[in-house]
Amino acid sequence: MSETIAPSEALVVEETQAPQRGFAGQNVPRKEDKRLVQGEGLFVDDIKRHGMGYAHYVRSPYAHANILSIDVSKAEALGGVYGTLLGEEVAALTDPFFQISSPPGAHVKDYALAVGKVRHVGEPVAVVVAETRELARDAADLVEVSYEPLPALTDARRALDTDAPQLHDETGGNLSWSGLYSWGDVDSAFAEADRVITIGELHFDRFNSTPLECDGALVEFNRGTGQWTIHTNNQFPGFAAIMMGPAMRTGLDKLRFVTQDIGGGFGNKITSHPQLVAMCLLARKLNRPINWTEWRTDFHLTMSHGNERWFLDTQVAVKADGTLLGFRTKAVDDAGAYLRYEPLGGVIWAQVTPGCYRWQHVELEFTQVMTNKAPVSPNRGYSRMQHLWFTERVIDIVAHELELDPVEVRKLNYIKADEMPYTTPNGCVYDSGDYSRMLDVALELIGYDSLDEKRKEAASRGRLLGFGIGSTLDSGTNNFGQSRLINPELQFSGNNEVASVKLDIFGEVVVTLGTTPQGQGHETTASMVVADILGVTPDDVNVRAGHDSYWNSHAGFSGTYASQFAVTGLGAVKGAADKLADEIKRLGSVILGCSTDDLELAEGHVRMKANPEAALPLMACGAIINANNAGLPEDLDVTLNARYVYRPPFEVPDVETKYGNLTLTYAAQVHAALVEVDPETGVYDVVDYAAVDDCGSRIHPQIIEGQVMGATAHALGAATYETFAYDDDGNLLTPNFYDYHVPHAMDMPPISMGYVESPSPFTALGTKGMGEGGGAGIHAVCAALQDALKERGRPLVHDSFNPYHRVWEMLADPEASRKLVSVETR
Amino acid sequence: MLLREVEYARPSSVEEAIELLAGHEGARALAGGQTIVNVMKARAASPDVLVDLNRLEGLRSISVSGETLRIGAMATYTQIMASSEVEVSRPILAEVSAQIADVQVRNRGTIGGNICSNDPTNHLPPLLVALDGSMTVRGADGERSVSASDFFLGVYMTAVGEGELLTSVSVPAAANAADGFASVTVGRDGTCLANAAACLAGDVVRIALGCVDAVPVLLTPTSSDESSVRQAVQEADIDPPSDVHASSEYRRHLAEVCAVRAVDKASRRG
Amino acid sequence: MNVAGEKRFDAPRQTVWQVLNSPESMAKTMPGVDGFEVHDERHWTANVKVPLGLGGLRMKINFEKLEEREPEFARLSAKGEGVGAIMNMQTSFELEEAEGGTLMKWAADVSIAGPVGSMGQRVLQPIVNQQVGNVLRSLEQQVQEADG
Amino acid sequence: MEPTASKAITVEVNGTVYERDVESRRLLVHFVRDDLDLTGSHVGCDTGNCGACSMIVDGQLVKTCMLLAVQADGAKIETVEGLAAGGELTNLQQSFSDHHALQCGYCTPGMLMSATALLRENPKPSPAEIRKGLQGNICRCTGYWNIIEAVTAASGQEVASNE
Repeated sequence: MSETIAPSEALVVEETQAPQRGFAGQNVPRKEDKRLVQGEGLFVDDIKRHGMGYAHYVRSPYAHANILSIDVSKAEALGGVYGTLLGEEVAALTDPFFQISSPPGAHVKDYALAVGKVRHVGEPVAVVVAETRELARDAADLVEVSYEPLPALTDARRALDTDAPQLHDETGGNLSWSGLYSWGDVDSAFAEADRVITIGELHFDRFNSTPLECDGALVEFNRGTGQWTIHTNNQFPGFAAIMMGPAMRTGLDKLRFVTQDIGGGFGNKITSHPQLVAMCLLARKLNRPINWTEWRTDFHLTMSHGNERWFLDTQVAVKADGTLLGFRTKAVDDAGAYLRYEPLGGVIWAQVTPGCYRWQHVELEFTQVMTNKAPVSPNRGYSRMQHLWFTERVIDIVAHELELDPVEVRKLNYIKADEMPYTTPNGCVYDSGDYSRMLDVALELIGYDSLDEKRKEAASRGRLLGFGIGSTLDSGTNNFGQSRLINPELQFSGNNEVASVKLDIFGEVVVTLGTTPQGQGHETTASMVVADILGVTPDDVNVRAGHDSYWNSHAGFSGTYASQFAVTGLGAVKGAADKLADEIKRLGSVILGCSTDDLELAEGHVRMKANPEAALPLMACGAIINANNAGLPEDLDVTLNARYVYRPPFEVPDVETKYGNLTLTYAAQVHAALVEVDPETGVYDVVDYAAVDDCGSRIHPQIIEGQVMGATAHALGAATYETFAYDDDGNLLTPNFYDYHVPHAMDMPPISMGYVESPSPFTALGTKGMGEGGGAGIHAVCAALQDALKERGRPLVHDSFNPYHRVWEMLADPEASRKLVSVETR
Repeated sequence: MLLREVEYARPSSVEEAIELLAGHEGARALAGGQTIVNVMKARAASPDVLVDLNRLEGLRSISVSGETLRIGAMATYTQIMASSEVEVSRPILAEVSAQIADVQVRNRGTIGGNICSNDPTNHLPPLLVALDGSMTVRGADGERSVSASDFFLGVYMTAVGEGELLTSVSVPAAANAADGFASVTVGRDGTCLANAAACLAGDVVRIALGCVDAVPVLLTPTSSDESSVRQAVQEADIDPPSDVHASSEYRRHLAEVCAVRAVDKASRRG
Repeated sequence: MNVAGEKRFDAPRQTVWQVLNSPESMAKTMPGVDGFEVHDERHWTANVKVPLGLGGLRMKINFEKLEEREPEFARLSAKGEGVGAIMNMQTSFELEEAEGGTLMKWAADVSIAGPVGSMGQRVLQPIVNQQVGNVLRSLEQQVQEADG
Repeated sequence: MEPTASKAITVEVNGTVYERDVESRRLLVHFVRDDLDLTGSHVGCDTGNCGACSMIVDGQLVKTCMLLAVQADGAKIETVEGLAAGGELTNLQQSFSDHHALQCGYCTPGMLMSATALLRENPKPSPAEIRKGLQGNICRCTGYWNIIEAVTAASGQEVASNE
């Protein structure tokens, strides 16, 4: 194996314009770091309360079984045990969680604990609370559950067979949701085609981002007010609240969500509401604070697996020169045992329907089914990653089968910079970008010119070298109106985020956010934006760490998910800071006796542009309004406490034609990989990697580069090592980091980075949401492997996950995968 | 993460350790703990009593006497990597130890723990079989020596009986021995999918395959040329377990590749 | 996973049958049995501690005789709990008279339910093979004793 | 000595001596986090893979989820809380911030202890040596390169910078 030493130094930044934005655009030191490098962060499991009890779940060893009886008497008899919670109590005390889906998924009955039946290995069937962590587990081991095992359904492709095991009686079958998407004129595209490429089956594997901190909570119940305080690392409290409130038959203001530091989220910490409900019930029942620590194995067994998706009977209409006209495919999506955020994945993919390409005619039949596996939920790149992998795979299979150059096919079909803003066949508007230029930068970074020499050199060492590109999109700031394409009854649309900025009595600038950052440095970037507007420095701006729904700085869609902070979060911060700046000027105009137009905010003062000596320190402004306001004009409406709700411009998409703009911004990734395969074993290494990203104007380049590097590491892990694999009985075979191998320091290839900055015309700061990436690395590796193996019988890379043994199988029997593809010449 | 209740004792002499092991039902030795503690977290196998050997400095010594390199059972991988005795008398042991897991594990994990746990994916069992090592096992009624090829009885099963303690591991000292080790792992320094150790001494060829059976599989092909090594692996007719990382068939193939590569490394060293 | 095999006993079929169908003598063939309870002639429970180098693998195993045709065929199910996973085994044996002795054809299908991971997968097969070996060896002993 | 299910132990953590009764089964990381309330060190896995619980015990870097608290009786333990004496960040801590070697900060305490141990043994490690030295610590945010740069810079060496 080749030992990589260091990342190559190349970093290219090309800007279509480089506006001077004060602190914005600079690598200001992160406010979060000082506490985090000293072990002074406050993560959920660090929170202790007097007399708190430790919860431990009793989990199902079966993938599918009826629960015949549960006996907790031995557990409750054990010294130090405070009490238990069972499914039947949950069913009596709560209502099933609200379902997003239209029928049949709408009929799923999902509770905080299994009621009557378990549907995946690890599903919670009971909770035991005790004085210590160890005792809680001892007691959980004493709970006697008798099961009647049922056959397990583990293959989504079999879910709708008449003889398939049935998960939910209420849904009459395993279908959760299906929909036909058809845009343009697909038949004419095929009529016009010179070539039709048919691909029998492509599979996007099941994995997730496995944040290093698992889920958890410390829940307190206030008997007097009937209010719960939920310290948790849930990353979308707004969503958790609307799931929990109705189920618990309580008002949302009775559910106070508090978060400081979160140890990574990546979407995987959105759907912990069932566990949070269980802890709320226990805190009330046992009248004491309840700690819930989710352990690694628990997380792997139950939490937020990424959507596994099959693409069946794909047909692609192409001109002889490689011009892509359109495609047809049948997507079969495996939602797992319950619908916790699904079936939203059934529409989210449509944000990037054509990928980066200009084809106009698309037909996709989406079928989502339920299986005896862990429930899926958002995972970095949620649902778009699956679809983008599919479109990229299609491009490279087309090039492979028609003997065309993948670079040329991309350049021929990419949406052009001068076509931006570009409206996709389904009405989404790509705001800005230049994919061809990004590709050029990537090719330069990876030394594409010398590819042939590299191949020869590798061959001389008995290695097969392959080159691959992944060009993907990171669509950010959802229009929640897209949920109506799943269920027209839903009353969701648009999006929003809140921030407040106030000037305190001693002139302290205090910012509160509605977001729940998990390492994205919101305290830092928010302080930069505020500093630029108020004419102070980021050090002068105190951004409260974390989230507290009692700060009154959150809205229905508050949280940190779906690549939107740079748009919604900073949009809200800018709005609030502008409001405050305006109030300060209005106060200044009264005190300094001039018009607000004569005033500017600079160096911690509001001052006259013409005569900077005539200035009022912000401290004085704070003091006057808060403590020294006698004699101020009655009509001076100034509180120096500005709250702003940012609302992106969205319409409700058309439910009939499934047409409309689903997201506001489109960050782009064009990544390129070189792999070397050992033909004797199938073992391979990524030996060089180039990542070129465009997320519009960059507020904090270092943070953005960190997000790109992290997303790339996730993609490389998913391409080679990471899988949630199940056996035929529905046992998870990778329940821990021993079997679920994630990249370690020695596994990372050298990565060079490049940037193109195409400011978004649709956002106040020219920024685009980013951070999820589009899983470009998964595709780049797939394409590179296909290229490397070309001379060994031209096997087709048909899975997003290619561990060594799959590569070895492709080498040993290339024909097996060749069977999946055929080309019809018209 | 949360262990079942267990009793703990930290003897200050080997004799005391053996008394504790013999005197308590379900007592097990606690060496580095890098395997057993994790198994206890899973609450799968669980001893009733842990006899902590970590204060028995005598069991950590590494020495060369005449033709023999003797490594105390409690010598850590880190110690073995740094040992001048190992370097001059059987460097392959340091080389392979350096491939095990990570710094933290190498700082705690011991040669004794590695071979007594005998997880099929461990590095040292096949290596010691190939090197024709021998293990010194002590019980209430004295010491006995067990050759590596008789030591391993099954997964997590060795010749160390109830109330007995592995005290040291010996291998022939041979500075320029033609030894080689090859493996295919999940990620760099990750879990072995397959591994093989080879030792060439004159016309004697010893190859031990790991990961393919409950115990290392010893092969003694007539020659070290590739064809006879491959033939030896094929004739061994191994039936490796399948798991999520590799099918039985793939492991069988990798075993052959590793054997050839281990022999190749060995011959280039000799 | 499936394991199967044949074993020859130098004892009459009836003797082998009796041993195989007596919980007590079967108990003696199993490794580390430290408790045994017969509920009726079709159901019995054994508390075993499979001795492994790392410490005992504690399991409570419930046996149920599913089918029998004296003296040539029987089928049992065994369900072991207590290691954070559940071990299910279906085993059957056929006895044939074979020149002066008895030939036993046996088969077992073993599966584990729970978050076993590759540890379970990789380790299960060798452990089962190992334990089957032990059982057959001590079975022979039991048959000899019964045969006097 | 007879085996016991619990034991009174004395440990010195970051210079402070603590005496506590502890169950024999309690892992050192839980003892430090829950009994001593030093919550800087974290738990990220069940299997000794992630390294978030790494501490330096009697001068040696170990994963404290594979060590019983009773085994640490009489030991000198260093945790992340002990690095910045009097709030003054070490070069390494400052370098982690300068090079954006942390995002969520959950792996950071263990990562810092591993890097601290590495630099004590090898003051000028090469990038390859740093990767080997940090192999036992999983980070899911950064992709590692910024961490490798931070350690390189903290050791006073030229960094192949990404800026």
